[in-house]
Amino acid sequence: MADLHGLIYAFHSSPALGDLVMPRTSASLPFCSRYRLIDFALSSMANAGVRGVGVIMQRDYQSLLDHMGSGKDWDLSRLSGGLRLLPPFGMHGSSLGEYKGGMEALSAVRAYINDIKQNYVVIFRGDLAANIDLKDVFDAHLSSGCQITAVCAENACKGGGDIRFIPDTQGNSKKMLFSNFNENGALSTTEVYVINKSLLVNLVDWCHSNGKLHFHRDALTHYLNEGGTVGLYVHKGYTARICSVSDYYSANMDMLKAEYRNDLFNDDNPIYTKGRSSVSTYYGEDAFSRNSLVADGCYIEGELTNCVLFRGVRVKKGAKLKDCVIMQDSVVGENVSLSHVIADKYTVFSDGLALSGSHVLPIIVPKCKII
Amino acid sequence: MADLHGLIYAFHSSPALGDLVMPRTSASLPFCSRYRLIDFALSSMANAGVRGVGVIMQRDYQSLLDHMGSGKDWDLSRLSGGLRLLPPFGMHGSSLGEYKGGMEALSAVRAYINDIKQNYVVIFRGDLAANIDLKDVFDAHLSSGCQITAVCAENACKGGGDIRFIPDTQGNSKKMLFSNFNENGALSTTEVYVINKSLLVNLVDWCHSNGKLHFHRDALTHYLNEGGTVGLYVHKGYTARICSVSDYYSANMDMLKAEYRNDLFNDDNPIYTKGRSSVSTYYGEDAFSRNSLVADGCYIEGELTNCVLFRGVRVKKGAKLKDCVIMQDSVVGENVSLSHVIADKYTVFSDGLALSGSHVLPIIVPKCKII
Amino acid sequence: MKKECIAMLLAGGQGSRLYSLTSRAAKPIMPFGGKYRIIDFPLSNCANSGINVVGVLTQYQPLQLNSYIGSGQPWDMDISRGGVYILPPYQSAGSKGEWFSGTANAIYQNIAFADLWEPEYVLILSGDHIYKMDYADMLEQHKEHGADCTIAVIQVPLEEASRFGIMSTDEKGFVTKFAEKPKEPESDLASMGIYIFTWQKLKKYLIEDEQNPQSEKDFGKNIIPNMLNSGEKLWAYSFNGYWRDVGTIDSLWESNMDMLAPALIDLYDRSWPIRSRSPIKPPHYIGENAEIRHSIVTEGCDIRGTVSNSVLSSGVSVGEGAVVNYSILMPGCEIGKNAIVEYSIIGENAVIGEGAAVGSPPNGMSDIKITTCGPDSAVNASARVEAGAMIYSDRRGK
Amino acid sequence: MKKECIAMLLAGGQGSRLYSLTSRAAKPIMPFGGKYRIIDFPLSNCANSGINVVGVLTQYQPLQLNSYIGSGQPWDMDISRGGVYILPPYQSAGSKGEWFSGTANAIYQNIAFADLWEPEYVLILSGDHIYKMDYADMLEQHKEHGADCTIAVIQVPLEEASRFGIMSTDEKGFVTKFAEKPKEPESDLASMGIYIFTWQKLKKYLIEDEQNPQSEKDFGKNIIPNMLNSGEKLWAYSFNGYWRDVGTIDSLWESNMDMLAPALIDLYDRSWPIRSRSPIKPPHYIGENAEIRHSIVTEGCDIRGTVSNSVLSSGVSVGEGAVVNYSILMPGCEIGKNAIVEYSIIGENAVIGEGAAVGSPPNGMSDIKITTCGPDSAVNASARVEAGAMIYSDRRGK
Repeated sequence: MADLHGLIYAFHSSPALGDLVMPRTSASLPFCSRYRLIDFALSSMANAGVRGVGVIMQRDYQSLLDHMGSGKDWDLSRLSGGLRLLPPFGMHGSSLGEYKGGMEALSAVRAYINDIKQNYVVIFRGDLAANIDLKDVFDAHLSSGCQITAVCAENACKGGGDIRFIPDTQGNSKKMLFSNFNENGALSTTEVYVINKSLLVNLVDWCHSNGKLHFHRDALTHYLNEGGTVGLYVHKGYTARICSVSDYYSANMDMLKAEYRNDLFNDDNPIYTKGRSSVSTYYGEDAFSRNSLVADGCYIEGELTNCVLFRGVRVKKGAKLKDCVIMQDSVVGENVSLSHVIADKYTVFSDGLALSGSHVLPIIVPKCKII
Repeated sequence: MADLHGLIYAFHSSPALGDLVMPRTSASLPFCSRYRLIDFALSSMANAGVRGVGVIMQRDYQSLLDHMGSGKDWDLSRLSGGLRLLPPFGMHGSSLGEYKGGMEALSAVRAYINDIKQNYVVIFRGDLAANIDLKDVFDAHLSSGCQITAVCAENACKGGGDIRFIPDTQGNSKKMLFSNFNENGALSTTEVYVINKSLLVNLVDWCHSNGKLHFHRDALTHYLNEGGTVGLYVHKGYTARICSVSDYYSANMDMLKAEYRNDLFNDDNPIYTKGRSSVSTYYGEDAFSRNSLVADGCYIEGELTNCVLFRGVRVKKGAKLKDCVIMQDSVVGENVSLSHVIADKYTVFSDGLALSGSHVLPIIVPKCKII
Repeated sequence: MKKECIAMLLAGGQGSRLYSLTSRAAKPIMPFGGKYRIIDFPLSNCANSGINVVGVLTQYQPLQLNSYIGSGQPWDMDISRGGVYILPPYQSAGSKGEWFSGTANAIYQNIAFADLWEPEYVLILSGDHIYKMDYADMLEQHKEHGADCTIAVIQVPLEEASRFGIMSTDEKGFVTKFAEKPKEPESDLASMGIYIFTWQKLKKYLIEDEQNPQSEKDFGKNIIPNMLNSGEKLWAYSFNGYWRDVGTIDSLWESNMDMLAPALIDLYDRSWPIRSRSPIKPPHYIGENAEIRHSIVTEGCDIRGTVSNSVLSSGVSVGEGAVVNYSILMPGCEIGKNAIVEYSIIGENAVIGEGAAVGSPPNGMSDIKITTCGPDSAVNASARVEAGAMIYSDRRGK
Repeated sequence: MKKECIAMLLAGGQGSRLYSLTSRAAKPIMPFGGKYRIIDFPLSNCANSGINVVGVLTQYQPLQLNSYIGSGQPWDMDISRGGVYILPPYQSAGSKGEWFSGTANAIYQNIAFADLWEPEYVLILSGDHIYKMDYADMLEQHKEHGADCTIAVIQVPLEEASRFGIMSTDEKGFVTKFAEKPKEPESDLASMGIYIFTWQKLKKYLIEDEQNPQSEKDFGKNIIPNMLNSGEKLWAYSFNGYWRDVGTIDSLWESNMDMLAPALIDLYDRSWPIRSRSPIKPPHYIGENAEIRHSIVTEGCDIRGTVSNSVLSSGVSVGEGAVVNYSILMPGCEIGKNAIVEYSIIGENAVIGEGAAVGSPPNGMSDIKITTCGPDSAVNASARVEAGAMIYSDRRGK
């Protein structure tokens, strides 16, 4: 049981994700055959012994509610602490639109933050696909003596922002960069932070009383200006932030590589997700499958090459799928030919249909569409 | 498993409940030492074998979320169906204020209603304290052949509205009264209804397209005007609707009478509530208690007469409480004297304080107040 | 807490005819059909039939069974007024405790458990059958015909009838005669080992049977014949669907192969889900050079070789160049590169070394010899395991 | 799934020195202190100490224990990587099964369970002690002193020392001598029956002890002396808080009475909650003419008479005019109108008829004779039950 409390930003729907976030937030995007993006934040926290987690939500969170339930699948259904869903309270009429920045979101749940019993807080973006050893990060935070530690990615976080820190000789930082102008040795932040609770409360209050809304631009800048130091922790594993269709597509395709897949999904720090009872996948007499990831409950009579299939997908005879991501319970009819297609849940492709996108511009078929 | 789906109105905070509904909705009001009002709706449904329940919420629902969790305490945490919390979806900006009527609330969750697999729906107010045998109501509904059945109270529902039905010779009704003008044999409705799903969908759509917001005034009137018949079921047990401070106070005091208490809380149809692990209640050497209801976890060294105490209340030496309702974890200091007081959660009464209200106007001490 | 009907599931035996495969855990939690354990079938049938009290009687290596069933959540049975209860043998005041000595004795020793629920009817199930059945329908018939006992029956080929308990019925459908494994069967109606009893009646016969020192305390050999001789009403409930006993190596292999023919038993039917407890595994991966055809594959598998006509449980790996054909690979087993596995059952976490050859195809379908490797067993690289051989667990110390 | 330390709780015995009170269920689930069962104390201590794997070894009437523990949810142990496991005796391949024949044998038979968690340390607990202890602190000392075994000890009055296992220690605190119930105790340090062992070490001694046909397979009589004789390092962990063994009628009564003195053991302390599974009951009601003083009362009680110096579990009713004094009323028992119950323990669901008199006050405090009525027992109206009598369960058929 770590002296660490979790907060997850799950209110954001990145506009560049288009139709994929029409029925949901980025954090509840289905990923890699059977997960949702938020599973990475929840599992990283659970694996580090974090027992209390608040999930900051705002709108369109029905799919998140359904996915997380009581938190039992992450062992976060506890008698004290556990998983708490944090819709905006006491904000009657003040902010109807989406939170404009991290600090606005934190301000909206100020009362919750105040009641946190742990002395440290880890903040995690719900749209980050990374299996981060937060126990190790926390140890580094404690030994650095800094009041805040940034988890940086060794290579720039795929699909990530440009915010970087320039390390000093101790490996800490007093300088943050917003542009991607090249500066030697600067480290990209994954925007996962461990922060002393007292500092967090101070920053929330300072931003609130100064009308500041953003975490980096306002709060962190203020902290650094006041002479603060940011500890830097380098996460070496696979890291992808999912902000656009292209991020989403390439991260799914990355999972076809054993190296990346084994890094995200390993037995020592498993990624948990909501259980769904289903049958195994059946491959028919004429099925053919190459370099593909397939969840349980599929029924495959056609051909798959470089595909990611979610649960309960049916691929009928003669269908040929190449470089596709097909979400839960979709049906691909006979002799359908698809390449570079992302199909959302419950999509139906009628017999004989042919669709072909490109790696740069995959075709998105919205949820429940029958085409 | 009944072919019956539950819907609970839990969005309402009755203004006449004043400070009691400041931090919560009426449905989450603590009642009778260890319950919340919504426990009656949830338990009545669970006891009738209802396996899917939607709870319509709007604002200030954090205390409801905490209370219900995954629904496990009512055996409503199920793999399919189970408890679903229904905040307003897809209503961006359309209605910031509280729903103005039942039909507006139902319209807001129209998509959910559409997906209900059962052919019948029971609608239950979250602020009703009544243990209703919904299995019996459902049987009556099926045998009457009516498309909607109203559960009426034998005596006018305490604290209830004035809406009544005039029964015909078959015991059904084609006439609804809105005034409390005396009409022989008219039966007050508890506003619990069993309704065919198809009719419900029709009424929701009709109201939506005609801009009508209210269940009785608009939907039921329309149904009756079109020649519809309402089945009437008479519930004989204790029934109280909690719409005002006076309703709330007198319903708690009613629980001191074995007759009412045994009617609401019986082993055949138990009322379930959220579990809280606590120690037994301790009565000290000089404690004195008469005609009182006390939950677990209290520590009583003073005197109680005609009181309802919630969990974890501490009554110190020399304190004298008469005709009081004291909610969870409040502390009554030494030699405090209270009569006709309703103390919300975590209230602290300092040593020696004296407060005296009256039966008609009990004094309310808001949550977390130290006086 | 009153329940109209509760189920008692006999999960007691080791399943010794499965030899090495059950050396570490009881038969009911034997992996089956990729995703499942055998006990998932009766448990899911109960849940789907609205029966939510199930007592599981066991005395053989209960630890894994216990962990597998847990709170009953995967079968939607983690409810406060019911659930799945593991019932081991126990001691009571003035008794040193007794192991279950027969199917009827097992129920006899748990009369107190059943009485807790004040049931009118008790459904007796066993943990080694694969089938989908609506017990609610069977109960309806039991009540409708005022039976004291209802026995589910299925038609079997007459030439196989002598392996079963065989029933003769009158024109209405009441049982007139019952013969356990008759040499010359008079009918082709076989008992499926699924009974509904009116509880008070069963209790009486159980108590009487205990007094008889000659009795084997068995439902088929004692209780049913006694009831029939005493003139009780026994109804035969006809079942037409898929039903297999998986008590032997051959039947276990065959019924797994049946799962490759969805026409026999539809596991994809969402109106009658067979539920199971799933381990936490990523999706399965089919490699660049893999081939997979007419097979069942489960999450966590990593397939680099050629797999056909086979059933793969979760977490199985098949190396490059390996060939798996007509085989059953249980959870976590590893098939090394270029190994060949044919007509075999490979137990949990077993390891087949690179280039090894396990089993071989039959000369004609009547001569199939199934090769088995027990859980945690190991076959050395390049070794050859003959068709029909049986490798016991020997690799790991646990 | 690796865990640094797991707990094994010995809940095996009937608790025969509690006579009629344990005729229906094992001692660990004996109601205690109003809201609790005895086993709530070690389970809550485990949860509060961060130990989340607990094996409960039992072979006596496990059904109620099983239902009580359920998924472990009330103690926050319904987690997927850990939890509370009931461990009954079982059969395994080639073994007909064996009942636990001693405390050490019970652990021996469950070595496989412990090994599942690859623990470095194993905490051995028993199910009949009332106390609050931070096992994490004890484990810290075990590690700090590089001990092979750490035994929790408490000072007892020297005149009572011969009832306990008595330890002598050197100046550092290592155990130099251990005597089980010595006639002439050399020290006042008594073993509390709570041990932490380095698992590999314990395993070795358990396996050796099994080979010895003379051994009673007991921790106090065999394992601890053997380790001491072999020169292993045994550390004595000193405990100063409240600790009572509730293995006899007298000690059960006394320790319940202790709960009326919150200075002895603070159950209202929210930093170390003792959790329990609560039945679904409305608040307790104190009637118009009731009197209640210096007592513990639980939800579901209905008190119309006079109650003092007593401990009432949930769902107890006390009729008008009845007097209850210095007594323990277990869940669901009914005290009829005008009955008098003094210095008694009334078992679950027992019924004391109107005007009956059960027990009586002692002549001086040294002469207390506790009267007991077993679960489901009945005392007729106006009957007189003498001080020290023991009424067995005879009322109901179940």
